[in-house]
Amino acid sequence: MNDYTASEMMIVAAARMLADARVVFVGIGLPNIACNLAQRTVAPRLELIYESGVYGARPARLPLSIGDPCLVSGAVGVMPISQLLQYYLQRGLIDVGFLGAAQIDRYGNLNTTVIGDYQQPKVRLPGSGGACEIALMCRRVLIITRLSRRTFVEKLDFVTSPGFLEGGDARARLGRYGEGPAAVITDMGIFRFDRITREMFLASLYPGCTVERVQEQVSWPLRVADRLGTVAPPAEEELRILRQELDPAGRLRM
Amino acid sequence: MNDYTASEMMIVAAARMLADARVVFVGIGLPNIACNLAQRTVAPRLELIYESGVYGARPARLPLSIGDPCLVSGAVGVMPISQLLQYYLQRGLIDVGFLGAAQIDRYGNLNTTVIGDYQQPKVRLPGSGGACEIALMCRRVLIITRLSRRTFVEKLDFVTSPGFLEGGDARARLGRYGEGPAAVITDMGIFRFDRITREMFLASLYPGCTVERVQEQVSWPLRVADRLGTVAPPAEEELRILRQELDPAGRLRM
Amino acid sequence: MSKLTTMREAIAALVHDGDCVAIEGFTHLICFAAGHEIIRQRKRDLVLCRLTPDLIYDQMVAAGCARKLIFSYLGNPGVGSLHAVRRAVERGIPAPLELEEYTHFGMVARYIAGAAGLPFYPLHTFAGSDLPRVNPLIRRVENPYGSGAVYVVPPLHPDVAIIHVQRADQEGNAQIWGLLGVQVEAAFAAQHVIVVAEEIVDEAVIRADPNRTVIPALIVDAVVHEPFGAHPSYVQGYYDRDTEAYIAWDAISREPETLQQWLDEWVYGLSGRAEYVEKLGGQVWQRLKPGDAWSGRVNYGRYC
Amino acid sequence: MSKLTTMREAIAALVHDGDCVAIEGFTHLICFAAGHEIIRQRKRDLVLCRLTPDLIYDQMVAAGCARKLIFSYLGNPGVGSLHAVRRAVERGIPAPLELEEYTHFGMVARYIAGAAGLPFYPLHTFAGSDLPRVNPLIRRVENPYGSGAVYVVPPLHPDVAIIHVQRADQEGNAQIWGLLGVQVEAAFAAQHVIVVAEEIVDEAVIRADPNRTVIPALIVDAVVHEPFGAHPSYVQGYYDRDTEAYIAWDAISREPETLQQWLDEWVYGLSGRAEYVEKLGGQVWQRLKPGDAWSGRVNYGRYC
Repeated sequence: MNDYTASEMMIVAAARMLADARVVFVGIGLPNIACNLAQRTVAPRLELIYESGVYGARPARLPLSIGDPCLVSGAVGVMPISQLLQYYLQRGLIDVGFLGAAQIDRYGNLNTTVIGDYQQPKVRLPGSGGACEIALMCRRVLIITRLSRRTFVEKLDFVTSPGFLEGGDARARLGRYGEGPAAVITDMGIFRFDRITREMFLASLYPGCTVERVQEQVSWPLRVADRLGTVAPPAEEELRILRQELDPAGRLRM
Repeated sequence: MNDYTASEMMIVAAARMLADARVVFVGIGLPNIACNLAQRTVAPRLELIYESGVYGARPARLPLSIGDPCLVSGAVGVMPISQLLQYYLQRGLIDVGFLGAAQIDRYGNLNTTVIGDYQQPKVRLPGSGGACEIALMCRRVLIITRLSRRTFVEKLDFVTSPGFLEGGDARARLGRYGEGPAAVITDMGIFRFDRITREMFLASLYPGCTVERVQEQVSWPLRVADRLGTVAPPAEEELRILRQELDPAGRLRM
Repeated sequence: MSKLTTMREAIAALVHDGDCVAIEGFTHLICFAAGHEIIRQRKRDLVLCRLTPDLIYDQMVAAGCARKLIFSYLGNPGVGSLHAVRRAVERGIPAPLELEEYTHFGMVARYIAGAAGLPFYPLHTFAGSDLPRVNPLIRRVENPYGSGAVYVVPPLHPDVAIIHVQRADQEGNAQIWGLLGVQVEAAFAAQHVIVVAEEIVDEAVIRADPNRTVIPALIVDAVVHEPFGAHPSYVQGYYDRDTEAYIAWDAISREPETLQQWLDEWVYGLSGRAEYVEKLGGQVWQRLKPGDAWSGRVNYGRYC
Repeated sequence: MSKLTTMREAIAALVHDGDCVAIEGFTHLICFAAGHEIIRQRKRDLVLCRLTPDLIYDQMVAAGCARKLIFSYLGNPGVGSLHAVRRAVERGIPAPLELEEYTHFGMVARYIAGAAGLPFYPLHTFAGSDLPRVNPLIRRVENPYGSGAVYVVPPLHPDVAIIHVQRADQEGNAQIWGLLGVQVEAAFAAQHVIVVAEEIVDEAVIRADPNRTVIPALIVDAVVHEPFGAHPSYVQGYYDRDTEAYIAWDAISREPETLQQWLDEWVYGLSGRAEYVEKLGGQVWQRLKPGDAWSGRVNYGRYC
């Protein structure tokens, strides 16, 4: 059962989390392939929505960009971005949003804007795009990112997309937004968030991974679930769909 | 030259006022036929826009309603009403709007809402529809209505669509709206508005009409231009288009 | 998953006494079939919203279904008054009718705010008119970028919006051409949506032209296949507006008695739209049938 | 009245040093041909606005055309960084570049406010993020219907918007299918509009399907017929996105020298898009040609 990569495990773990979702706001890359896998396994009625203005896409190939023409042909609907952001996302119709990040803190806040000072950046990152509104307005958010001390930091250089802010009821006090991050799916295991403190804790590990190896990649003292779960490895059918149907070139699985 | 009706003269007078207009917001009835006449005479490039969501209509028949299907087939564009009201009208792209009224005062304010008290109406009229925003947002407004003391009143029972309010710079103080009423086209002559006081004055008479007969139909002491003009009667070509092309059944000309 | 059902079942399941109901459509695509079914099921105390209440709300008011209108134009377009509504407003017959009044733009803005999940929507109309004086929901907010205030209206969230369309699949993905009115905004603003379609088509027809889709199945609760369901309103490309019926309504509705006779004959006396279509007769449908004017096709391209 | 002109004339007449320019299009319909002509005409001190600056603004920044970006996502979609923009922002090479930053929704809202003639537009994003701290144009207004405030952004009014479309008539009535992005909002928000079309069609083609019209001649100043003008972006149904070119740009743009060589070869060294198309060669166009996927037709009906 060792014939899968860490990326494949991440994708499979992400796909399984969509079992009860009806509409998912899809990002490009890992989220896109995870959503397509979910459609073919746990969530056959899952509808894919892309911030480019596409609802109910059925891409015939793996798109490189969020606005690829393959997302349009055969979709249920195509609309101005203004309509998608207002009538679907801000109206609260989207169940799940996927986000990645260059930096994440223990409360699931995300930075995709700058490393260093905003006015004198060391590294200028892309910025929000739609991430800030996805983080706020989807009913729940799944964060997908590889573990690394550079990513899992004590303090963000910039809050692009709010998670639970400083924890506790800080997010709830923002107003009527979505529930915030539900999980962080990494290449070693899955984090969830404490219902009271809103701090993330390691909830389950992938086969062969250990708490110690996870802690090495996280800048703060890690909290671990009392009963740490183990994620089932990818099933043969999951791998078959991934490798043969979704990413035959292996662009995202490696 | 007496072979035309007062309505025909009104329509012809209204059409001639569109000579320099590019886009006109068309109401149903007399304005509609006037705009169509203008397109065929003084303003061949005139574009007709209807609040139902149609831009650049070329109706093949005289529509009874502002949302008739003949306005759609062959139009340049059809859009949600929200787009038309925001991106065309509120953005300031419409040169001329036509309005009628149940009551009008000397400053060109219009009432189409109630006769009597608003809460206990004697006659409940249709209300604004799009009239209030047309009155405010078109660059200039042409009012078309028959003379009558019941219509030309000292004081409106309700201000549905603002003209020059209480006169002077009252309208200008509202903010960046259109210039307000440019003329009132009646069945006996045409009123314009004083540049300073903003009170309407009789600017020109149709052939055969007199100041005295106009005054009989107006509730306030009429002001008359120093040099009262005379409107040329309908030309043969104008009448031909009206009678043969636009309103062969004579629904609006009588 | 198919949401196909009958008009009777859709109205029974989704329209409740006291609900706020929007049967939208600007001249085009007004679902008279749904209004008549609401009358037949004797729904009461409805708050009816529409830009232009039109004949359908005149009939529903006369039948005693409504306690309030939220609207912007109260007339029989091109003809004259809505006599039943006027009787209710001016003389309380059959019962008083509360009015909440805007301009068209004000109503559109209320639907946009509802569809967009906004607490208010800004617009430049109302200035200088008496409407804000009689409608306390029309308010102002300061412009944080300069001097002066802007008018705003609050969101409108109908309990149910009824949207007539040319075609939909059985899940409720729906396409419209011709006048679009405020249907998209009303549907997204509402808590529940009933789609009524002239034709039920395969999902592949929808997916072949995604830019024409105006309402996604996501927000649709029920789909009703009801050909000719918009008469005497019209469906672009399917049947013309029956202006004779609009003109005739003026005489029918001037007296409560003739109006009630009409309701008995054309609403209570019929089981549903199919009987109405048959009763109206082939000559009328022949008169209302337009000629053809086909759009071209466009190429979306296959990308694989 | 025909507004047909060449790209060279349109840019010379309508884009001036210091202007605020929007070459819009979300992935789809990005008019690289216009951007290249702006580079060739050595326009300076432009304020460039776009949700996603993409390769075209990376090239314009490298060529020294821009003093400022107004944007929401600064990347090579699916590939990585915009290296020229990063050099300007991080190290002032070739010159410092001012940034005015929003989220996608924030940019969309700025265009809507501009198109609608509103002094601000309300939206629920930004809460809890650091963006309002670094962008003083993101403000709040109180909700007059309840407690709490709502974020707002001010209108954006580009001096000129450049909109690439599948087809337009010679007056500028334009139709798009596939992704619509923010093109309608950007065009109505702008003071001037250049429509660039893959095909110039007779007005009758537009009028045969009025629901597809997104931009009316009314707001269009110039119409340019420029086939393949969006490459390496794409035009739905006409040619595919050239992902190889997007990936290749990453290496080309990492060093100022290789980037300048590319500009010399592909922009300064060519007279316009026709030469670019020829130089790119038939094999590339063959690779990018999609299969057919035709929409159906709909019947608008003849009413006379």
